[in-house]
Amino acid sequence: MKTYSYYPGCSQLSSAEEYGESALRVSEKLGFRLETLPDWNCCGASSAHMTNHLLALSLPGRDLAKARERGGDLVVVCAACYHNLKKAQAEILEDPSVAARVERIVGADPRFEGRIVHLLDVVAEEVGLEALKEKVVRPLEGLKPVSYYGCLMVRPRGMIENDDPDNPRLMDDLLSAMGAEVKKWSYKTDCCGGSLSLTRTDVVVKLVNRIFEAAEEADANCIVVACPMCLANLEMRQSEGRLAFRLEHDLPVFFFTELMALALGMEGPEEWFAKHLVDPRPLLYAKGLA
Amino acid sequence: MAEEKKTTAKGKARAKRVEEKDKVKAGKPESTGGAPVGAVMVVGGGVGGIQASLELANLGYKVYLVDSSPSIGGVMGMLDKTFPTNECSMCILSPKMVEVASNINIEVITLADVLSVEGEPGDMRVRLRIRPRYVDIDKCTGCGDCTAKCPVKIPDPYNAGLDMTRCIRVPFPQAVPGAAVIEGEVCRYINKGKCGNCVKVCQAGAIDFEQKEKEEIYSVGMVIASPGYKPFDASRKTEYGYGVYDNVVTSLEFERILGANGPTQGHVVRPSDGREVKKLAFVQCVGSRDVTVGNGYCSSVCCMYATKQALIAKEHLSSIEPTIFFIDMRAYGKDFEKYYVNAEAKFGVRYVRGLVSGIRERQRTKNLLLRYADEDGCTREEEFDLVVLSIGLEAPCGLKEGLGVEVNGYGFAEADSFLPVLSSKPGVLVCGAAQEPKDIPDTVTQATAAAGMASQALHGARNTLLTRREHPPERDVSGEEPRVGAIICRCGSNIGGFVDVPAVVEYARGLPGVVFAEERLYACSQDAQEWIRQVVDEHKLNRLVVASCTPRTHQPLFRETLQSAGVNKYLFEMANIREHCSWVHMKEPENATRKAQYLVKMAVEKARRLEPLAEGESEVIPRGLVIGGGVAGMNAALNLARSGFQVYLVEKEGELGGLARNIRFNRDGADVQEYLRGLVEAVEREELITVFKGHRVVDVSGFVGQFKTLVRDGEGRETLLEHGAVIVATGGGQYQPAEYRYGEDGHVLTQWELEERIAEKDGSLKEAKRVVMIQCVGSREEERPYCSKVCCTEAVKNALALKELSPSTEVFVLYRDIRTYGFREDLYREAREAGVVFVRFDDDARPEVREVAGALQVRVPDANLGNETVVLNADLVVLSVGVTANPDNAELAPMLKVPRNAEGFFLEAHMKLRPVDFATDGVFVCGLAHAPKSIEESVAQAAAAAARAESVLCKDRIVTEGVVAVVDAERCSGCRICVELCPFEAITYDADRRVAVVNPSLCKGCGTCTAACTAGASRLQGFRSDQIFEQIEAAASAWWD
Amino acid sequence: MINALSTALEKEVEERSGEKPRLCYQCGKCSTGCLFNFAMDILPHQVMKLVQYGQRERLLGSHTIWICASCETCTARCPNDIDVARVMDTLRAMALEGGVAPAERNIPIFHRCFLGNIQATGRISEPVLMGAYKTLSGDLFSDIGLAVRMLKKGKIKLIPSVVRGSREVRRIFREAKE
Amino acid sequence: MAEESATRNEDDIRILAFLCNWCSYAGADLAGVSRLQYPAKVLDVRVMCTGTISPYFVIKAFQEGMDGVLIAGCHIGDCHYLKGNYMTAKRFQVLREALKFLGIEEGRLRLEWVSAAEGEKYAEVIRSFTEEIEKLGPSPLRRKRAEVGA
Ligand SMILES: Cc1cc2nc3c(=O)[nH]c(=O)nc-3n(C[C@H](O)[C@H](O)[C@H](O)COP(=O)(O)OP(=O)(O)OC[C@H]3O[C@@H](n4cnc5c(N)ncnc54)[C@H](O)[C@@H]3O)c2cc1C
Ligand SMILES: Cc1cc2nc3c(=O)[nH]c(=O)nc-3n(C[C@H](O)[C@H](O)[C@H](O)COP(=O)(O)OP(=O)(O)OC[C@H]3O[C@@H](n4cnc5c(N)ncnc54)[C@H](O)[C@@H]3O)c2cc1C
Ligand code: SF4
Ligand code: SF4
Ligand code: SF4
Ligand code: SF4
Ligand code: SF4
Ligand code: SF4
Ligand code: SF4
Ligand code: SF4
Repeated sequence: MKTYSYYPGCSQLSSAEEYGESALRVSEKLGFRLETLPDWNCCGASSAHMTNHLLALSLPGRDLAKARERGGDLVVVCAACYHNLKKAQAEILEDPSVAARVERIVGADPRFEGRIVHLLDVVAEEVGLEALKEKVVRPLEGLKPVSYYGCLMVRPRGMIENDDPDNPRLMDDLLSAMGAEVKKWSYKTDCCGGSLSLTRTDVVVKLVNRIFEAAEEADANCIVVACPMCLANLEMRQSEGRLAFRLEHDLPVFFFTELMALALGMEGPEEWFAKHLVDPRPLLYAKGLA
Repeated sequence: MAEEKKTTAKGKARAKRVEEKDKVKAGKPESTGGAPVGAVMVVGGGVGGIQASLELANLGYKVYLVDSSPSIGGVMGMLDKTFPTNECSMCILSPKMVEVASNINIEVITLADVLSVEGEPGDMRVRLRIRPRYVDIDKCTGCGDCTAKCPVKIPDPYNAGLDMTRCIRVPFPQAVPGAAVIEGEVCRYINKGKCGNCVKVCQAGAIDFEQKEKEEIYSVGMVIASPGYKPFDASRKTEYGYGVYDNVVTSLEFERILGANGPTQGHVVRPSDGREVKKLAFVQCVGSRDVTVGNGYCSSVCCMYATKQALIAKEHLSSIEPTIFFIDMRAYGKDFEKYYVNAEAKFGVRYVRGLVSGIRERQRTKNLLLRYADEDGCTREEEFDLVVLSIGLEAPCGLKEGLGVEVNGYGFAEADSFLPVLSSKPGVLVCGAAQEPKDIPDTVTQATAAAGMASQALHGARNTLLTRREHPPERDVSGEEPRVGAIICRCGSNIGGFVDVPAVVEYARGLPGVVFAEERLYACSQDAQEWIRQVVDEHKLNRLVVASCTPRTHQPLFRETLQSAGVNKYLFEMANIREHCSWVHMKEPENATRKAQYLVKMAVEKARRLEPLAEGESEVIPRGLVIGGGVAGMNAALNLARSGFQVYLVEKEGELGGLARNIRFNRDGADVQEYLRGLVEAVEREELITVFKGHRVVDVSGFVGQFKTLVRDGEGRETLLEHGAVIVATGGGQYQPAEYRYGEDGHVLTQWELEERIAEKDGSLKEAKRVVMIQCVGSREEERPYCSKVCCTEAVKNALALKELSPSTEVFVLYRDIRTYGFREDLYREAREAGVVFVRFDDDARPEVREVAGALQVRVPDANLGNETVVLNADLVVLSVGVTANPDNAELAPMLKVPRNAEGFFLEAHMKLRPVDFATDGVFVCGLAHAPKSIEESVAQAAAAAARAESVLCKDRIVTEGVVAVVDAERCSGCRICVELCPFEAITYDADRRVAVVNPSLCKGCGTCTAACTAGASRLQGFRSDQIFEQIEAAASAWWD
Repeated sequence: MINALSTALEKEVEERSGEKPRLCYQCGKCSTGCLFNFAMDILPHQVMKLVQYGQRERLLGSHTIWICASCETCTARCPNDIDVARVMDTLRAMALEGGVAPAERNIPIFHRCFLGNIQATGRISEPVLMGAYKTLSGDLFSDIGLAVRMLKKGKIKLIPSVVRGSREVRRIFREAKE
Repeated sequence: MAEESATRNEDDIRILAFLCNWCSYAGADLAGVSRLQYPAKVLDVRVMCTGTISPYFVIKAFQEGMDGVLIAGCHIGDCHYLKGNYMTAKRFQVLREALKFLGIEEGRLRLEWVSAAEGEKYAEVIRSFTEEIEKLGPSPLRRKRAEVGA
């Protein structure tokens, strides 16, 4: 079984436990293994680079050094981690003086030369959409999702390798392959304001609300994400938006891995769904999917 | 088996033909020893290549015009209208294409790529790969029957892929060659051996699946590269959702949407649902001025074409509300600024400064959401029905690989910094957008210049490879009853959209003498000319009336067609139902239709009374006169001399050089003074040039081929010069500022004054801690409502030079728009990189220069900071003063019988297609006399003017118009009034016969004598009184009908 | 009115960020694309301009630098390839270092808590982060309902996960301070 | 005929314009190219130069029932043929006098200088001339013609 180094990210251990779990289990089901990087640390999220650039290189630097030791590619599931690790990697590999500085700070060689890939890409590469289609036992009929990548996964320029940075299609294709009726919309890569969620809730509520309005206009009945921060922020802030902006109803938000597990007929989804702040089960019951 | 045999037999026949052809092509006659080959290959058949080819053929060379696509025409052939005159693009290009097609000295080679170019100027060998067309051009009539039956649909490249055509098709109605082409990759027969429908339906037997790719070598004297440009691929700017959102289109697609011959017949509707567009947005600089896609340069044309498209869209549908999102409005060319200002003030085009960051789509309506900052800096989100991306121009393929010329970092041809048609490779000239993004007039100018430069190298072989065209013998129509054919042109929707064309046709059919009347979509297209010849023949027509556009542009084409049908070309009359009717009565279609009918009636009545006329010939004095010894004038003179002609160069000052004497270095850093010295020296050394310094022109008489010009020096001594052509290069001046304390404070300078100090490495500059430059001084104002074009680049150039001299000097440039078009944008970026600070101010909130405590202080409201005042204490204030017209032009214009525009610059014959000609034959213009422009543009234009003059001087004789006066000896009373009146001294009195006699080569056909002749003996051919009386009667009676 | 211009700030920003705000030609793409612009007092393109004008106090004391959420939309869209977000990062760092009173009170506190959390345990633990933030910001009551819901759903893990090498992480923090 | 609509009536005025090829005809072209709108009551005759325009042309036009005649040429000094327009200007005065004998009001004949660059001016001339003739109404000669039933 092909094995990848895996960087879970902080949320997967707590608020987004269901994401971490489904990611691991779905991978296994699809025939590859994610092996958690030993003793990884937080990538620093936005706070690091927002205030101290060197820190923003060194925190991921330590993780990169570990990945280097392990060799192979590194799989990430959180868009923020993905962004930070990839940016740090690029800067380290590009500028030898930066690499040297980080090496000094971290005390290990951070020049990780393998690929840093998001689980989405791994699924597409390892399994392929056609093969996935065949593995589906419970087509996601009745689900009308819009896919949401958030801002960090596609930035900076050139971050996304084989997809359109402003209209990425991979998640759409994946969901379509599993039988969902994916809706077109233009908000896939809009920022949801996650990093200000606690501090300027007023600002964030407006942004989140925009996203939900757009999803409704697109006739979607759920949003699918590939990032724990996005999910947390979208779930946390949409109810407030609903009050403030008189939206009709809450839209459930899924991790793409949860829906994969569902479509592949695996155990576990029910339990994960129960953890969502916006309970997706009524929708799934209505569509006969749970 | 049988088939195979046929194949080989056919194959052999072709091989033989190729060989024979090769012999002709490898046609450097051995006997002439080292003499150059009198043929030129032009690579790229856009408007640039077409122009160069026509000029070259006219100058006496055989031309091979090569295009990689199946038809010539380039991008201009896809455009609907052209700025800044909004003329129909196809209408002005098509006649040229027709001319190419009918010129036997131009061989069009399509579907061909250049593999290599070798040799020396005068003796070049070009290897071409010619792809199969699968249709025999000589047999195909362009009927289109095959297209109707072809099962394979492909997106129509001519319509920018907006709709579908078939695998076999004629590229577009006006295509040259007007033959079908098969897309080999998708044809069913070629790929699967099935179908062959086209073979079955083609009555002409034109389909030829045997054609194979082949390589051929051509021997020519020079090569002109004009492969144009590639439109930027908009899907690379992913934030705009091109290819994702249905209602985001490129400007080229929108051009087709506007086109009457386009996929929507000119209706401005949305691709998603065919709904009429109301809110229309343009996003500028898509793929230009953008280092992230590798295109740091400005594409030069998109600001203007967006303005044009907005105007045309509004013209099609007045309810449309166009908005243009832009950074700097680059309206720098002749009359562009007025075009832009009018678009905003008079036609309600909304301009919003600032680009939109991205585009979002509303799912239900497919409307598009654009966020922008309004005037108060507040962000707004607005919905639009359609968004047009103003895509930039990218370098074409084949410059480096095939043609072997050096290219710059962007892939455009590297060029000489004083004469940009010279490429890095001797023997290969370059013109048009392939050298730098540019508009049609500049392309045409460069193409003409390139033709002139080619001729300079090859003039020893002029006429050696030329074939002369024989027209069929003229049918004798005297004694025949008039049989008039009337052709009513729709001009796409230009006429057809406002005039009920079928009703006009019907009306024409009822007119006396009319035996044939039909309408055409484009009467001037190549296939229409063929058709006209047919109907003339079929219906034994002996008079032709075309009701279409203005005879000023199209009469020559139709006359030529008539002549080639064996009918005297003066048996032709035009009714102008476009400029004088459909376009000026757009809101009253019924009246327009009626007026069109009356105009047709007038034309028919006149045509019935037309008679065949004979043309005269006159000799050409093979000498040129150039007025003005600036950079433009000297170059023009030198070019003419180097092509072997004697030149008089008249300069009013005691010294040659003109304004360029004030310019020290150009934007490339090249030393202008050194260049100028070299130029003056070359002029003075050149034996064929006679310089008249300190002379002015006091009188000009004569006509093309035979001018007489009187020049006078300061002491009143006069010299009479006789010459065949005139080039006006009288230049311009510098605006004398009275604003911003200029003249009051010694620290306020003009750019020239600063440049001088920079060049002299003036020590005081290093002490200047802060220099503030102010743009648009004296330009873009009420009295001078034009952009001076050179001052933005000049300021940036000098700012950079200052920074180089003393990096610690702070330089601020206060501007309205930075107009560093083309590669000048690189200079602008370099200046920013070097730390020059650019501060934008609004038109109505100008900077102020004050004196505060003995020091200069500039206060400028920064438009990007909501007009917050920025206070700059300055050690030097530098004014970027504009270009003014030469006041002498007023006195020269009437002498030369040429017009000026409102600002006092000379007005060319046609902005797009005849940028260096005047309507008066034999008189040409270049340099600042025409409009503000940089040195290299002046030099290119000078080369173009010289080429045009050469085309007059290289002929032994000039055919004169048939429209001349004749005096009916029977009637002439011998009063001699006409003799006195004729302004051209064309009438003499024959004392023996006691009658007045007209010399047809002197007569210009003004008709002054005819109006004055008391006996009615003098008549102007083609405008005889009886003919005009018929027109008057027709006009009046039409109304009475 | 902008009076005392200086080019010093531009230089400092460039040295620290590697970005050149002076390349900006004020196309406005950064500002029109910024989803947070409604909450900003100085728009991103104006930030570029004011950096050129050397308006240090105005910038370091602005709301903008804190409101900016580092989404990098501006950066992705800038035709001059200026990493606008990075300039924002730099200005924030300069404000922190320069001890300029931040116009946004809570945002810097949040960042401090966040990084403090990592410094302590190597990873983020939401209850620790939230607790610290709420205490320091004094914003005790908002989101209480949310927290309760999250606890109920088992979304908040009360026992934080700790990196074994947390000492290494602390070292990184020390060293990265320069 | 279908297009025989209500807009057409006996009081409609008609104007004949003589335009010189080099300036005014080109100016009219420019008006077209610029899409300037003016009333459709003018039919034009292209002549090479206003100098060609014999007084008979003008008289003939009025005799045939035109209500107004416009002569437009290059500005004085700009004539393609040097002084054709100058001749016209001189001739024009005489012509106007002559027309009075025929009972034609002065205002019905107009002379204008319109250059190739003056599309705007051309349109304006047509607008104002049309207005003026509309005020004057059908020409007396036309009325006379109608009376005799020509
Ligand atoms: C949307 C749009 C609107 C515009 N509107 C205007 C306007 O209103 N007014 C104006 O003045 N300008 C306008 N322009 C600019 C105008 O198109 C150019 O100035 C003009 O077409 C340049 O002519 P060209 O002959 O240099 O190149 P092109 O028109 O590009 O012609 C090049 C020709 O060369 C051929 N070719 C290319 N590569 C090769 C090769 N390697 N070998 C052989 N042949 C080759 C091509 O097939 C083509 O036929 C517009 C441009 C665009 C995109
Ligand atoms: C303020 C200003 C700044 C400029 N800056 C730049 C720049 O930075 N870079 C750049 O590339 N270009 C610049 N230019 C443009 C540049 O000067 C011209 O393109 C170039 O000099 C070519 O001019 P010309 O030969 O057409 O006219 P001129 O240089 O004006 O030459 C005309 C000549 O004709 C003579 N002449 C005039 N009338 C008569 C007459 N009636 N009879 C006989 N002789 C006559 C004059 O004496 C003069 O010698 C600038 C122009 C101006 C006005
Ligand atoms: S190939 Fe034949 S059928 Fe097709 S257009 Fe030519 S002549 Fe007509
Ligand atoms: S043979 Fe090819 S070109 Fe001809 S009709 Fe069939 S598909 Fe079309
Ligand atoms: S500024 Fe230059 S590149 Fe941008 S739209 Fe205008 S002409 Fe095109
Ligand atoms: S009116 Fe007819 S002839 Fe004239 S340009 Fe248009 S299509 Fe050609
Ligand atoms: S400074 Fe000169 S070139 Fe620039 S916009 Fe003004 S007039 Fe035009
Ligand atoms: S038409 Fe008469 S007046 Fe005019 S140039 Fe000819 S002969 Fe002379
Ligand atoms: S990074 Fe900051 S300034 Fe840039 S778009 Fe995002 S929030 Fe706005
Ligand atoms: S996008 Fe870049 S160039 Fe445009 S205003 Fe912003 S920083 Fe300046």
